[in-house]
Amino acid sequence: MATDRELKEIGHDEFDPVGTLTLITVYFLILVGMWVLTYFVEFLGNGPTVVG
Amino acid sequence: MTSEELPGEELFLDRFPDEAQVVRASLWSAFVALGIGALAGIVQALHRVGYVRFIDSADYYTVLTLHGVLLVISFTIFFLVGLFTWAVTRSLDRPVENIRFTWAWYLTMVAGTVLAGVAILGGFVDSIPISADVLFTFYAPLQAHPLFYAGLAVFIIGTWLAGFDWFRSWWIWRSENDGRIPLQTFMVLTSMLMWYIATIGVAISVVFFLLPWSLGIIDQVNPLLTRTLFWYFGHPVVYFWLMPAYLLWYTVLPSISGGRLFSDPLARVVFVLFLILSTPVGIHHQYLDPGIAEGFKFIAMTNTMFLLLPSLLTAFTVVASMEHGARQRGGEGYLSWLGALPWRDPAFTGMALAGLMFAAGGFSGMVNAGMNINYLIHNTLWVPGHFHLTVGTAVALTFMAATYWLLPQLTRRRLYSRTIGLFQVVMWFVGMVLMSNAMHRAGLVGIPRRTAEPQYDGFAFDAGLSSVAELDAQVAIGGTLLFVSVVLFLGNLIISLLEDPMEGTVDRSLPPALSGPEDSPEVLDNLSLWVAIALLLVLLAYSLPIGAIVADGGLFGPGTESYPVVLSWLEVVT
Amino acid sequence: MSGRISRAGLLVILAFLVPVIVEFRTLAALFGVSLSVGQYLVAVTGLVMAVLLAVTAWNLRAGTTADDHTGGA
Amino acid sequence: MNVHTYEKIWLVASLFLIVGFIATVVYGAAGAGIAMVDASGGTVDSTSLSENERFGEPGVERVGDGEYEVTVVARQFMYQPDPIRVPADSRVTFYVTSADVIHGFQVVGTNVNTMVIPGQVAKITVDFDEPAEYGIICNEYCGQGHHDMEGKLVVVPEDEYGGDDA
Repeated sequence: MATDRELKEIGHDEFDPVGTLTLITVYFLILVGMWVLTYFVEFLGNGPTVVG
Repeated sequence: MTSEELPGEELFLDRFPDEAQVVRASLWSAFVALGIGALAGIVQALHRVGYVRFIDSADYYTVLTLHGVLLVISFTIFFLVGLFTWAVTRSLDRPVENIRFTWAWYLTMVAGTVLAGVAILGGFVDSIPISADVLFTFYAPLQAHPLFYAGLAVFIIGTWLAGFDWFRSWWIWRSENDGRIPLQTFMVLTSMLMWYIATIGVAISVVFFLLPWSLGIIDQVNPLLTRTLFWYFGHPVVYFWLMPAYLLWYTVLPSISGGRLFSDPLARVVFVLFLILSTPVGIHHQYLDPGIAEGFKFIAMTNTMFLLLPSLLTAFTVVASMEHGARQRGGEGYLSWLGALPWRDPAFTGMALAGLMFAAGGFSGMVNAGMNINYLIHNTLWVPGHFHLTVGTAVALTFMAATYWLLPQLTRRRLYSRTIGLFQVVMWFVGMVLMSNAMHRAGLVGIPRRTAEPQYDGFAFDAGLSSVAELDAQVAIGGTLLFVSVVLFLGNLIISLLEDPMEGTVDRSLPPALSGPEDSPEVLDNLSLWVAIALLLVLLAYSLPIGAIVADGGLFGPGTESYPVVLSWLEVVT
Repeated sequence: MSGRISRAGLLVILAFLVPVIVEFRTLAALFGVSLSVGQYLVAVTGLVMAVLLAVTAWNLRAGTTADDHTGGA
Repeated sequence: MNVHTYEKIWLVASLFLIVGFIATVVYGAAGAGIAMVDASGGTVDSTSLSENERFGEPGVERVGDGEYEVTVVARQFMYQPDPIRVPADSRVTFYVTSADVIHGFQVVGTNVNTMVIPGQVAKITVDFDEPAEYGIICNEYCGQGHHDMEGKLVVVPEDEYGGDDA
């Protein structure tokens, strides 16, 4: 079952989650893009709107 | 401290046989609710799009109430109490203090569910004047049979007693041990403190207003007040569903990935933030309510936006823990390490896909939180599109995946088929992508939620770039895949239990965090401090709005009647 | 990455393609391209084939390193 | 506390995101002029709407140059008046309340959407620039006939607008 040959111990100080940083940066960009699209195009681009 | 290993590789079942029985009973209660709730779900999805219709549109709302209550109350919370019992017992490594008390709260919860369930199911039978077609939100003056409210109250009392059980274990553990609260117990305790604060709202609403009113003791209620009290509870309850999933992502998922939790201190910070911020946000469900000043809505929005923080932090910590596993398994590069993750394991793949869907649900939640953009999406299909990603996938799929992992240590049975398990979790993901994508898009063009009919007489919805028919097809196909996925899950589980007990044991120890509790400030474990701050924020967010609602409309409302949703009493259907 | 993409990994990759496939027409329309149903089917079939080819190529390149078998623990 | 540099970066980015969201909403309110429905409509006794000065006769009323007030009563399972007719290029203030349970009032395909709660008056002002026909739906479950509850809002060209009687 186990694949011992591949398993190695990586401690706290030798681990830089660079992959996580990559993924989360992509997520950040998606969030900002989708927010701008939804708020400014879908919402503010739609009308009429409640103004008072 | 975070993850004391069971001595040797003893199964939870062997070390804590009585507790394992309670955990199994709770999980089975959850799965019965899941099965019935899923059945209601497919009936609804196919009726709503007009594909398969064998119920009357008036009965759609009975089905919807059943679907909502069973899945978001019974399924989630029964799973929660089972999981929390497992987590407290194993992380403190001590049995519950009194197993009869433990069974008592479990049975109280069952009794509450049965009472409310009878009231809801009565809605299908015209000759029985019992019904509760009030949906999960039960807004007055729609009125359910008193059994519904009583059942809800009994169920919640059961959860309170369960919380007491876990606190008692911790109090006694503390008198015998030094040091930090073990992480899993910390998560359980903070979640329960949040729950105690949150349920004050629904308890007041049910005990002082809705139950006496449904019994005829008081004539009328203030609909805005009971609605506000509902949402006081109604938002934190979504975090109550989510916290067990978080507990699994923080403490189990890293281990399944072959790694260790990246940071124990940040996990604690996240749970403390949830305890503090989950409740003073409920008014964000009422952005479009008359009778609440814009300033109060703005305060609720600010709190809600900051409540994003713990989830965003979780995204980093959990993904980093998975990455740690992947790298220990030989993964390399910026993204190719993802290939080194154990995708064959349904427990891993299920939780990872659930987390991914939660990231997508996070986005639609951010839109829901944005005060004025609610004019666009409030009460449209966008909203169920959102929460089918959160509670419907982040929570439900994580629970199913975790069940695959928990099964051997609770039942001494191996999962019958890992392949079916893998297909099941992937099928859930695909089904939900289709369904929730269509719901979000339908919401943007104004198609409402909670309605039995796909179209109206006087106008047609304009679906812009695609067509309403295409969106309906996505909902129908997605809903069907989800239902099949639940059937596969339950079937796989039942067959596993029919198999012979396995020999030997499985390693279910949880390795300690990379950055352990010793790195975190002691103050994080000062639960009274966080409760005090949480209560203060609740007072700040709610005392003025509730004061204004009562001042304007009176405690029992400015004049309303009751509208029992009972077939034989109400002759309204046109 | 050294390893091959397992069948389970392929399943997950294909699952990720689903949202792209179902919204392919909408995506195209957003860029001003309107696809007929026939063109749409050809396009998404091509997309799936491309992914399958890419995975095969990757696995050939990576050689015969065994799939990971760990899980559950 | 031992927080990894990348995680600190993410924390800052998250806070940036949160502040950015709040700033966008503030821009929508202050810049684009979107107002939330609030308590300014006051309360009303929903059991005696017929005797109420405003809600006794739901309908459209011209209150100024290009300014109209529309009084709407939502009840199981209809809106009064229906259809609502207003002229284009007008500023219309809706006063919506419920005679029975909680309803919704959503002008489909627009950003006009409010809850209708018995005892409360939802007051919302909307500018209608162009002639159009909209559906109005109840988007809050209100009983077994909920899906039948719809209305119509017709914005007619100014020169075709006959009177105030909708």
